[in-house]
Amino acid sequence: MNTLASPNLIMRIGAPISVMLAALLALVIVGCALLAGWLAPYDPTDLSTFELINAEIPPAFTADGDSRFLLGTDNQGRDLLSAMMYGARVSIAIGGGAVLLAASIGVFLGLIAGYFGGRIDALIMRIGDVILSFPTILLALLVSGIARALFPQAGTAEWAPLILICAIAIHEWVQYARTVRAATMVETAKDYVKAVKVIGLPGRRIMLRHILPNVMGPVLVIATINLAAAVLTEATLSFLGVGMPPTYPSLGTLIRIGNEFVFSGIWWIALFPALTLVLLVLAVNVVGDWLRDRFNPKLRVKR
Amino acid sequence: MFKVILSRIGQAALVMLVVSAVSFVMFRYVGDPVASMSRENAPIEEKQALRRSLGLDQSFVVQYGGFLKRTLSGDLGISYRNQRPVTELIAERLPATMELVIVATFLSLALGIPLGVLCALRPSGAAARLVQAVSLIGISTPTFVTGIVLILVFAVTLGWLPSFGRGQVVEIGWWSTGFLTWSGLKSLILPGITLALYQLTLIMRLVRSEMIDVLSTDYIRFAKARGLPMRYIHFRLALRNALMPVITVTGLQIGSLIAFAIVTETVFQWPGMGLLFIQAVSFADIPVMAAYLLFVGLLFVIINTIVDILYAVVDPRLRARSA
Amino acid sequence: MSNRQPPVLEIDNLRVEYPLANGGLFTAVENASLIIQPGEIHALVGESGAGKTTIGNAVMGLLEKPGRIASGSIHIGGKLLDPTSGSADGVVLGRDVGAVFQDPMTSLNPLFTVESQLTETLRTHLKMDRAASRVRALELMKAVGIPEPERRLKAYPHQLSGGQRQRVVIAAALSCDPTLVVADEPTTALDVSVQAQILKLLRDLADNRRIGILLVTHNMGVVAQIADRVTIMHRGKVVESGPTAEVLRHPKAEYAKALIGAVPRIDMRLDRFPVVGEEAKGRAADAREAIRAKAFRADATIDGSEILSVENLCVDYVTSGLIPGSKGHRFRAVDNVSFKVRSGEVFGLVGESGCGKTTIANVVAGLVKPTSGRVLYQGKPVAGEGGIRRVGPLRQAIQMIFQDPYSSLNSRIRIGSILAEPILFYRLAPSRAEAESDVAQLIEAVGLDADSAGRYAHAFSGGQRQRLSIARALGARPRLIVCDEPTSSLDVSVQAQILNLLKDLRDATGLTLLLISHDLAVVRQMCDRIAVMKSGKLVEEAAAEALFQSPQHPYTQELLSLVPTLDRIRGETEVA
Amino acid sequence: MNIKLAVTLSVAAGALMSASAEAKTLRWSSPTDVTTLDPYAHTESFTTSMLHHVFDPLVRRGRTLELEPALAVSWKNVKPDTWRFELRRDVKFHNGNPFTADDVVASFARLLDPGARARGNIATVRKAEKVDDFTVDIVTDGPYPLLLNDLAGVYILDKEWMEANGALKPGNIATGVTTAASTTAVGTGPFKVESYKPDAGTNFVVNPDWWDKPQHNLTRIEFKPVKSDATRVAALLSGELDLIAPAPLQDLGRIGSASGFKVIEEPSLRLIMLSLNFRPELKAMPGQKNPLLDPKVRQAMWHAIDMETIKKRVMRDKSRNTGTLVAPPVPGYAKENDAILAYDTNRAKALLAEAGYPNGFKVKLNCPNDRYINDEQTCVAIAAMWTRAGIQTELQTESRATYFPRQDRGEFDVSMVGWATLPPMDGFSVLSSLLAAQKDGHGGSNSSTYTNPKIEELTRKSASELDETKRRGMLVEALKVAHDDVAYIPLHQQPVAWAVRDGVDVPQFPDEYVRLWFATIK
Repeated sequence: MNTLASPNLIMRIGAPISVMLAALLALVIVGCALLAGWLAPYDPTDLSTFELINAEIPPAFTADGDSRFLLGTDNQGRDLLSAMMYGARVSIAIGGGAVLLAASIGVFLGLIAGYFGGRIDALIMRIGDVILSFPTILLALLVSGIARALFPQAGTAEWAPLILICAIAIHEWVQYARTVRAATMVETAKDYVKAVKVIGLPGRRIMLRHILPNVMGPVLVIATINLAAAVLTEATLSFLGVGMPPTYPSLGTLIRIGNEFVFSGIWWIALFPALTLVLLVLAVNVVGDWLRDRFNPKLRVKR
Repeated sequence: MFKVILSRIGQAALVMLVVSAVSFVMFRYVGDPVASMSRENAPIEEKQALRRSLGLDQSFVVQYGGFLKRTLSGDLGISYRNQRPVTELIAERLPATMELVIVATFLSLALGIPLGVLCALRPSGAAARLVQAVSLIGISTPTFVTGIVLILVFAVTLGWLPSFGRGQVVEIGWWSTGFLTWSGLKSLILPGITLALYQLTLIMRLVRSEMIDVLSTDYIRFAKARGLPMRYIHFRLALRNALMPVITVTGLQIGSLIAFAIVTETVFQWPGMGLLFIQAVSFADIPVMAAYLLFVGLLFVIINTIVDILYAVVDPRLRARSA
Repeated sequence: MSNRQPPVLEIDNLRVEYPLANGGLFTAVENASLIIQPGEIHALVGESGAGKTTIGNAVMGLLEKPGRIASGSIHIGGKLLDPTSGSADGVVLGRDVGAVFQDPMTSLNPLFTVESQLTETLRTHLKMDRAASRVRALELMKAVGIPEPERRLKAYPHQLSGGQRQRVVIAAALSCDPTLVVADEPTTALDVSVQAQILKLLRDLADNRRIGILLVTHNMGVVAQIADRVTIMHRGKVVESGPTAEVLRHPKAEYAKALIGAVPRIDMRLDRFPVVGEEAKGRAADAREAIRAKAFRADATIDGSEILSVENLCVDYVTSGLIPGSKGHRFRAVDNVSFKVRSGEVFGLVGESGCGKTTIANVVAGLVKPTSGRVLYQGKPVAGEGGIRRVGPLRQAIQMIFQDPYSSLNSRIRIGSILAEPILFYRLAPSRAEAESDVAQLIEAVGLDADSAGRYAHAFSGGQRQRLSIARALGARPRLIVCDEPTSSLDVSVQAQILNLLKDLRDATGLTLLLISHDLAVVRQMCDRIAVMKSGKLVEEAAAEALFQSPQHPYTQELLSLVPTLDRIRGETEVA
Repeated sequence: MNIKLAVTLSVAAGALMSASAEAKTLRWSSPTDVTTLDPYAHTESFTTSMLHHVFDPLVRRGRTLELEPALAVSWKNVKPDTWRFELRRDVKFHNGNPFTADDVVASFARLLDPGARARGNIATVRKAEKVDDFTVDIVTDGPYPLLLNDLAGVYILDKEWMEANGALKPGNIATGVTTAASTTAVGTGPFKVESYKPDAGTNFVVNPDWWDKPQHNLTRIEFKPVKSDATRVAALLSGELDLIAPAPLQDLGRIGSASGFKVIEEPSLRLIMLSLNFRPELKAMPGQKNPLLDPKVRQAMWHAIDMETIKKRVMRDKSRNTGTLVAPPVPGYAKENDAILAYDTNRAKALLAEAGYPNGFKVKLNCPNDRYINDEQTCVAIAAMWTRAGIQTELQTESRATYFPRQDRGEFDVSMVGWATLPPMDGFSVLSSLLAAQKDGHGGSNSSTYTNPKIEELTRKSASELDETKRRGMLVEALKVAHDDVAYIPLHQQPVAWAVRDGVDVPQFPDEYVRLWFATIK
């Protein structure tokens, strides 16, 4: 038994400043996104509020800027700042939704597979293997393509986020399932689970009340990292033309649109949304990394 | 070992069946090639006749049956767009994509492993912190943005590297390679980096965390207690253990690279399978799409099998079990 | 002992500190001094947290960051160890100082052959070439007594048994003829029979090669068996030091007395373990009385009638291959075992690791389904082929306590809720409030404060957790408690308390205990009747006293002869 | 016109220079690729234009898109349904085989095969008959005024080569037959295919034995498709390309201001319009009467679109706004039909109120996002303008692969249509495909179910009218009906905008064909 455990554990309390800053940054971006309805100067999703005549006005701080549009306007005359706030909201909603859905499915199936083992475990894991045989982006492309063909409304502002969430989550749940399964197997073998089994609690209750709280640590860590990945996947799907409709742009859609203007000197349409996305993903990743290092039992000194 | 391969083949069959079903759903829903295949002023009758001749008017079951039968007999059909056998098209594009993926994998391993080790050995050093921060930017920038920025800098502004295509390729049998010419190699750099960036970051971070884990194990402590040189402990002993999961992840990631090659190939006009697929999608060239999916699925299964075998070769514990 | 040679190790007034994140300091070792002469085995004993491992690490220069030697000195072979670099001039770790760690399973790198792990040290320190180092490795393998050394050299660690691995570790430690070996709990992870062999090997090395050995251990029996001198540590301080026989026979320090007194004796049965600071009895006794009043219904009898009957029990495990799809191996863990447990007795099940005793415990508790045979509780089947559903009182009647106190309590749920779970589940209390008062009673009954209910498991020490684990088992008002190695993860002084507690509870409530243990001394102190198991089979069953005084089966005899005990102290009764 | 004159002059200069034998390679790029080398296995105008470098038709379009002799030197109507063509002598295929009437007959037989994808291009041709080695008769189904237009797209293949390579019949997806013609092209044209690698590039070398006098000075053409707009521009700017066609509109400013590059442009024949649904209900308002059935509503929608701003912002001043359904160079165009309903939101609102929709109504607008120049941007702008005028517009954009099938099925309320009248390059195609109802082989793209008896009548009459003046009169009359009835809302003519490095002279054509046999480079 290692006598050095206690000092090292105490050492690990508290997050470094970089993590604090990252968390703050993430909070600011998420806050702006969530409160876009109140904070944004314009509603970029209301077609009647923007005029083509205002298109491609540079940011206010440049020589040709217009004080009405702090970060300039896009190619349709939308206020870029507002579009970014709403876009971040869409991106975060899709990313968050996808992570939530994937985590829910993954945790549920992972618990079942890990707790019961045997055939049901094999079945769930093989399904996961098959799904992992498709790269994320390809599977998402397929799902959204098929959804669009099946439901003509799938490309509309109301439905597209749901389709995108499903398209991303259908691949990502496997990761959660694998992690939760492994953790569940470890927990199930622990004595406290045996103890409640001896008492005779039903499996459902053991899984939900006793095992679930103990396997959520790694799930949270994967979730933070995946949130960033999901936002990026949505952006890439948007680049490939199956993202949000142009009347309700996400950050990814904005970048995709702005990407077409890279050579034309209209740099702000791509730059600001890309910067926001990078900062958001960066912040979430920094926090996620820190969480991972902190909650990874392997990285902690053994008891 | 034989058992492993056998069970892998079984799994492969399952995967391929699912893939074929998914591919077939695509047949039905992803689009209708008739519009793309007809001239502008084609009358309705002409379009219907075309639809009939493609068998698109038949029932789902009949179409799927026919598709399965043809696929099983090795016939993946003929591209609607190019009117050439799909197998031929895929074979033509395979070298480009594979070389790109090989370069990207090589780059990500060649850079990712040393950087990961660096970060693990000196976790609080300035270099490690810098690498960690830059790596986060690497995974938080969409591929298409990275690609276009690289083109802007290295092709347009500096004029060092070509902005698109494979450059001069050399044909060796049916394989065409860009490795043997100067322009071919130069052309590989930008798309290779673009594609590798994400995986590089992933490998670096994986190596880092695995290395940290391994360094805290008893056998490394025991190695230290035997007074072995630190370099030897880090690079020969610990690294080998830390690389075990890297094998799996690299295997899985090669599949993702093939998929992400869709974006990279579009940005760099890389004449590979991803570009073929994207163009097939916009033409609703169903046989090509289906074949691409089947092929990627197959590739995935093959890679996974190789990874399993590799694992058994590297890890004596598994070797003993499967022998 | 040669006087011309300097001592192989001399530690003088050593102080090791760990700076804490909050700016404070944790002193792991304070004013520790000891001297080891060539050929001498010096045992460093103490309970967890005593600082004994820290001293070992300091000697090897392997203190974990940010620990540092704050003051004092370490001389190895007369050379001063530089406290900052952790090395001494002319003293090379691995060449002059060898190390043996606790767990042979994790001390060897799984990816390299035994040969490569042995020769790399030789090639590093002695600059041998491949051929020469191989010859030397073979010699070492023979020296540490590994059969078929040529074949084993090519083997990977996983292909060797635990004892063989520990021999390889020792061979690696010896490879360059060190003058000092630091052995940190070298036998703790091993079975008694293997332990005996390894201890003998260490003793021989000291005697024949004049190697000085610093033996870090918590096991007094081991100390008694092979150490020349012993140093007892407590909370970072040396409390007593001297020749083994003198310290063990006539300890002077209070702590040393208590520690030695707490070691369960195999030679005679005591009524209770002498414990440092016996707990206040009043409240606990009241609580136990109340539990007894509730738990025992009219039908309950403590008449020595048969309560549990295990009949022809067989359990097979199928290990699934690591690679999906590959067929696993079938392994018979329990092979046709039958025994009966009488009401009110403590029945012991002993054997070495892997003998199937824990599997039986799990079958009795309903955690594992038997392959064949059955288990009857008061004549009613509770386990059998194909699984039998236990309902109501049958399930309630058999509860279990576990080995690892750290994993047996869910760290995410308050103690109160954990303990209330069986009470509420079996509807033993009419209301939640009543359940809470029952929980308070249970906690008091195991000797803790009732306000523990509001806290989480991490607030408690190992011993306290084991008490809570017992309380949870009691909460179901069982008639039989299966105790699976209940004290093997605990320090001896805590072990003594827990064993006392179990005894008291049994006396107070008339419980029947099925005690699973590998520790013969513990079994002797606790049990009325004992069954000995080997490789899944039951080899001997007898009343406790009879078993210890006249063991019938050769295996039992061998086991008893191998246990290192305090009454066989080196230098007094030589173990050949 | 000035541009054209300049181009013509430089072409003449180029022709003089081509005497010098130094290597002149033109490297150029477009987003689309040559899909096949088999001219009968596709219907794409881009591939048709590329293959024109390799093959010749009997009749071709000249420098001003006029029809002129190519492999045929003259022709006459021997009967209303039979045309006799005198063939050019001393023409050789790239493989050295002489060109004869047998090649023409075999080529037509191949194109008339039911498996030939391009068969519809000569839907009215019944057969081609050899009269003698250099005379061929082509028989149509009844009198057909547009035969020469159709023949301009029929390239002649070598019979001997087809026989030797089993390519006498075209490839057929249904039967799984593929032919060597997909990857090998043996024609009589100004260039030979050196290598063909889809998505990587197609290289051409000059055919020194071309029957015509070259007006270009190229020895070699390297075509490299680049799908991504940004990459294509980058490749031009980094000097890897000499010509990009088309150049993205938003980058024209940058390219034009960069030294060493220039932008060349011309209005295209392709005209962008909005198709309006004439079914009883709209998807956006199920269960209610379709407001689009009221001509006042259709006028209001036209008035509500500010095409000037779209032209300025979205099309970077490169488009030409239009009020009629055909472009000026196309037969059937008339200036008097080309009247745009001016942008006037108040007028639009008033008209809506008159039609009984004072509070507007809901409509869905569907557009492709990868088919026309800045299609998605145009639609977003229109959706915003309509919404401001009170017509709540829900916009959906999607890829062409799903968009066009849905449009064909009539799933859209309002949708974007592009029409170039190709390949015949005649206003009749608008009547026949867009305006006439879906019967008797007409109305192939009229999925909006617009019908007008006058147009039905004029379509049928003009189909067989051999008198060109009368025929054009009918087209103009029909297009006037369509304009006044607002059958479609015409938006603009797309621009043909290319970018070249200095020293490259390439003529542009409104049909967007790249005809490099008119190109010169320094």
